[in-house]
Amino acid sequence: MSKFLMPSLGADMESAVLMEWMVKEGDHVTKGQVVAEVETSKGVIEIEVFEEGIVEKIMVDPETECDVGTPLAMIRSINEEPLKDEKKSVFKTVQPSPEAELEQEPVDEIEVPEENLQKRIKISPAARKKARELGVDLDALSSKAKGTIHISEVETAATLKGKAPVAEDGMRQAIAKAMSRSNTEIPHYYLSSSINMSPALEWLEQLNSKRSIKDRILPAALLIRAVVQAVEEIPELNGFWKDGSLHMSEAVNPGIAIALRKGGLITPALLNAQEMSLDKTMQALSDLISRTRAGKLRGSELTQQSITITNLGDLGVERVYGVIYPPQVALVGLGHIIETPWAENDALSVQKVMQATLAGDHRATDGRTGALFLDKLNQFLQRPEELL
Amino acid sequence: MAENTTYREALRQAIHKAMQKDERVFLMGEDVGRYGGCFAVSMGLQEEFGPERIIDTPLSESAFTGAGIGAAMNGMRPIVEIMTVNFSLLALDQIMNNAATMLYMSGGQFNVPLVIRMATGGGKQLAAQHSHSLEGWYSHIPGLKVLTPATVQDAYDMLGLALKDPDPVLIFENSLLYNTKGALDTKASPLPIGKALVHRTGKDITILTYGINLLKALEAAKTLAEEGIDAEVIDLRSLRPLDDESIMESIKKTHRVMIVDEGWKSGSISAEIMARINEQAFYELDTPMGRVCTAEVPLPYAKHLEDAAIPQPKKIVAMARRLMEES
Amino acid sequence: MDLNLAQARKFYQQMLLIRRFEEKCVELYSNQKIRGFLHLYTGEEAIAVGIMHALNQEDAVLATYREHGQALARGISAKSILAEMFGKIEGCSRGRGGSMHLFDAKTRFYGGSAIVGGGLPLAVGMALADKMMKRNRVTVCFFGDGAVAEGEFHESLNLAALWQLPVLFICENNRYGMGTALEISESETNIARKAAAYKINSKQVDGMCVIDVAQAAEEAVTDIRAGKGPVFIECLTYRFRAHSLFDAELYRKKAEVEEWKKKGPLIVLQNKLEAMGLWSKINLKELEDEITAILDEAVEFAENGTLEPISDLEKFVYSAEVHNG
Amino acid sequence: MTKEQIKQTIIEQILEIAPDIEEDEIIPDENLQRSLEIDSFDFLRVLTELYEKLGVEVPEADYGKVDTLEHMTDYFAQRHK
Repeated sequence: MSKFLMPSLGADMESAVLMEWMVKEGDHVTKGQVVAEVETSKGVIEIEVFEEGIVEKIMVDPETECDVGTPLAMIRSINEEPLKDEKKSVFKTVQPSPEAELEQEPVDEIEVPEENLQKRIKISPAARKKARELGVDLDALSSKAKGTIHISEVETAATLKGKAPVAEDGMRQAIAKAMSRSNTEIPHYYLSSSINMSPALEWLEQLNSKRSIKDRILPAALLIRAVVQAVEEIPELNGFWKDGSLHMSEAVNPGIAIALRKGGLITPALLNAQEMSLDKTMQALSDLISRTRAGKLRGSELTQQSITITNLGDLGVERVYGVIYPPQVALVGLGHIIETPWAENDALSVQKVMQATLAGDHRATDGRTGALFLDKLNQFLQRPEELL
Repeated sequence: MAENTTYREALRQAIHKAMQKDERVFLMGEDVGRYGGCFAVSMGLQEEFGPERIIDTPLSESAFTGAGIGAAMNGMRPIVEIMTVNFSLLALDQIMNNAATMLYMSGGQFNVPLVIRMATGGGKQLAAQHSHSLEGWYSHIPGLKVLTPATVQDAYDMLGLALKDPDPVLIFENSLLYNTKGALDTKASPLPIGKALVHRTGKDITILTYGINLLKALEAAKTLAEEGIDAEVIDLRSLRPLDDESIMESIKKTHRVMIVDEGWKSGSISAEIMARINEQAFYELDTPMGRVCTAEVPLPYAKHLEDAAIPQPKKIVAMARRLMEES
Repeated sequence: MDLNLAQARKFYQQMLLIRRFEEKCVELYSNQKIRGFLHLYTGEEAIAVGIMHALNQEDAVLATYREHGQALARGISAKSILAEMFGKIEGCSRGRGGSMHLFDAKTRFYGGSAIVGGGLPLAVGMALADKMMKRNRVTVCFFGDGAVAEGEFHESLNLAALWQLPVLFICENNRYGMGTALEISESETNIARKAAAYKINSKQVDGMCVIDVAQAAEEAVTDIRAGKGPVFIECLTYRFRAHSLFDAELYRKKAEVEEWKKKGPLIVLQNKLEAMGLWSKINLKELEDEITAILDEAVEFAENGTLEPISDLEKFVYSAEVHNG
Repeated sequence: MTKEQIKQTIIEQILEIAPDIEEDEIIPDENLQRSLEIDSFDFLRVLTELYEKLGVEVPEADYGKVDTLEHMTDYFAQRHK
């Protein structure tokens, strides 16, 4: 038994009206015989059956519109048994096969700069890119510049920054804004502790002496590795204060304070530092610093810091009392390593000592957490081999 | 190394050498034989190679272009000369529906190794029907390659390269170039099809152009240099494929770009190039892109009007100056 | 043209294969298995079979979009033609040409052209190349009465005659260019007489009789191979089905169609063979079964064919080297 | 390689990591890190580049011997083959 369907006669033919049957139930039909006429957009067209047989059942009355593929009649082959009457009614119209959904045409995505666009600044694309590279704040620049901003305006703004009065320069303003908000909103508590760095430094020197200069590890990398290990054990210090509650961060993305050559300080994040070995930390740090100075930072590195480490040791400052960058909840300050008289086990000696300080947000954590962190930091620095 | 060979002479030498080397190469077109070619490119060739290989055709652009395609499909390496791009409109169906599509439609079975040469461009007071510059149209069609030799060396090199190409290559020779003179080294290894060439390096602004407008752009660059504007002038040499890499590389240096194109702006090759720059070098642009094209008019007969319509060195200078002042 | 039993059976078998192939196409199109345009050769079978009979392997063929008959008669397998219409890579054009653009390098079948008259200049060029390279082979160009009105008809015939080229022009005059009868598109409807004006050896034959067509083709090809220049044969014929499937045939009367069906190519050959006492020696049922097997195998081959990977989309726009020598 | 060439190579590296400095700002006998604000990372990058170019490796213990441009030039000149 086979179904005789409304044929598709053209690519753009969806349906047709069955005008007239040329055969009736019980008629014998041969291959290619015209069995009906249908009305299409192009006029009446005869339709034919494709195999020999007996018309078992007419399923559509004349003058009915049918989609392509709709069963119009049942054709029984010659040696098949005719159907009993009650079975005939069971054949209901079949739905045409669903339209094959169009494979989505791949669209090559256009790179859109992330910064907000509420106030349209008239600036050339190249100037916008240069401003991002040199860390020039466009809001400040656009209020001052008349007409369109070009590369030249951005470059002059960047060079002036070195000499411009502090408030003038875009970056200074951005930092000033964050600091003032931080002071008013965040109730800071401060803790400090002295850490004997001699064992760690000697261990490091031994390590470096056996290595080529290309694999040399600097103390800063060791310190940052220790802070990250310690923070992993005290996760409350690694996260954000938002809508009145602490949200701890999965990843440890320490913002590293890096001085720009023409003045100004940025704290780009060393993303996922918790997954880095000591060697990887050193490489990532060196890369981050050179990219920061070349102005090639990624958006995520400027926005996803979960804690900040200020390592101003290079400039000889003993103790660093930092201000937390909102919405973070902690800041670790590492002072300059200096030789200091050290009393231990009733013996007096000279050791290389570093002052480590912690600034904490009292809403998120309390002094005890901070003390626990500093103690953990000290332990890690006494067993540097564990930091590898 | 011949110092001042003419562009026309370079073409003739290239045809002559190709026909001597390969019996499958022959030249077919209106008045290419006894008359010696409408622009005298094939002067003397029929005496040497005979009428069977330098074939004068009736004025049947569609048939003799289609015949060129058929002969190429059947093992020959024909050069069809359509007198000017203006008459090529009668053969556009053969070029687009047969030459450009045969390989693809046949599933890779039949190539069309055919070269079609045509003169192009205005500037000779030949009025509207004889002054078109439509190479940009043809560069829209996948399956074709479109070359625009501006120098004597390219006139010689490009024909050789085109004849070796397994696919149809169209060569547009601006009719004002035939009399120009220049150095020709027939031993030099030719720059491949699809490579642009920097004719003058500069750091302030990139000028992209092709064909006759290369000469106008170089003249403009001299004037600009006197005003302290250092223009980089690039000869595209090929409109399909376009040398995106060289274009973007130059813009990354100068951050300013303009195009000189004798086509009408709407739907022109200059429009296509600007779109590609927008897609590939948007963040290198310090000013909007500029262009100097033919005014959107059928070309007038009167000289002062025609000169006002088509690109001129002083228009190129004005546009470059404007872009410099902008930034 | 001495017609022995084997040749007679071959003619009938080829024409019947074309007839049944076209019927199978209607069925497949109705079930949306093949798409695009479909122009059927039903009624004109004698021309393709008769002309191809006179050609050899070296000759070249250019056809039009109504080309299933020419492709089958020239030797392209039903399998690869059907696979082509199923859009499969096993198709003779990798699924890229479809019904109107069948290509086959082995049989030198240079495609159908969907531009009316578009193939005429190509045929002239193919013949020009053969003449220049002194190759003794014939290029056959099929076209319909519609092409006669195109400028390329005039330009191509003139070139062929002017340069005495080895090309055989076959005009399938089925009296209608899509929906326009010949009488309302040509001042001179005797197309052979039109061609003669170019000093081309032209003749008119009954396109319904495969023997007459084969005879004329043999003579033409012999003359062409003898370097006597182009030949033009106008075959009077009729298409039994609509221009394409989606055509209500408002331009002609049903009675006219029925009239022509009575003198279709299969009937004409059968009558001639009966007169020669050969018909009874042909086992018709055997032919039908043979053809049914070919078509079933072809449908299965097409159904199981594979789709060309999308990553090949840009292939064969350009190419590294020449494929056709 | 002459001493002068070595000095030039060193200066080249310093200007590389401190593009804002002019050559004449480098005072031969001044502590490089302090006068030119070069932190330990940039200083290590200079030494690593010089190892690439001059084939001489400065161990941490010798940092004191390469604190000024003069000292650094002498240090590299003696060890450069």
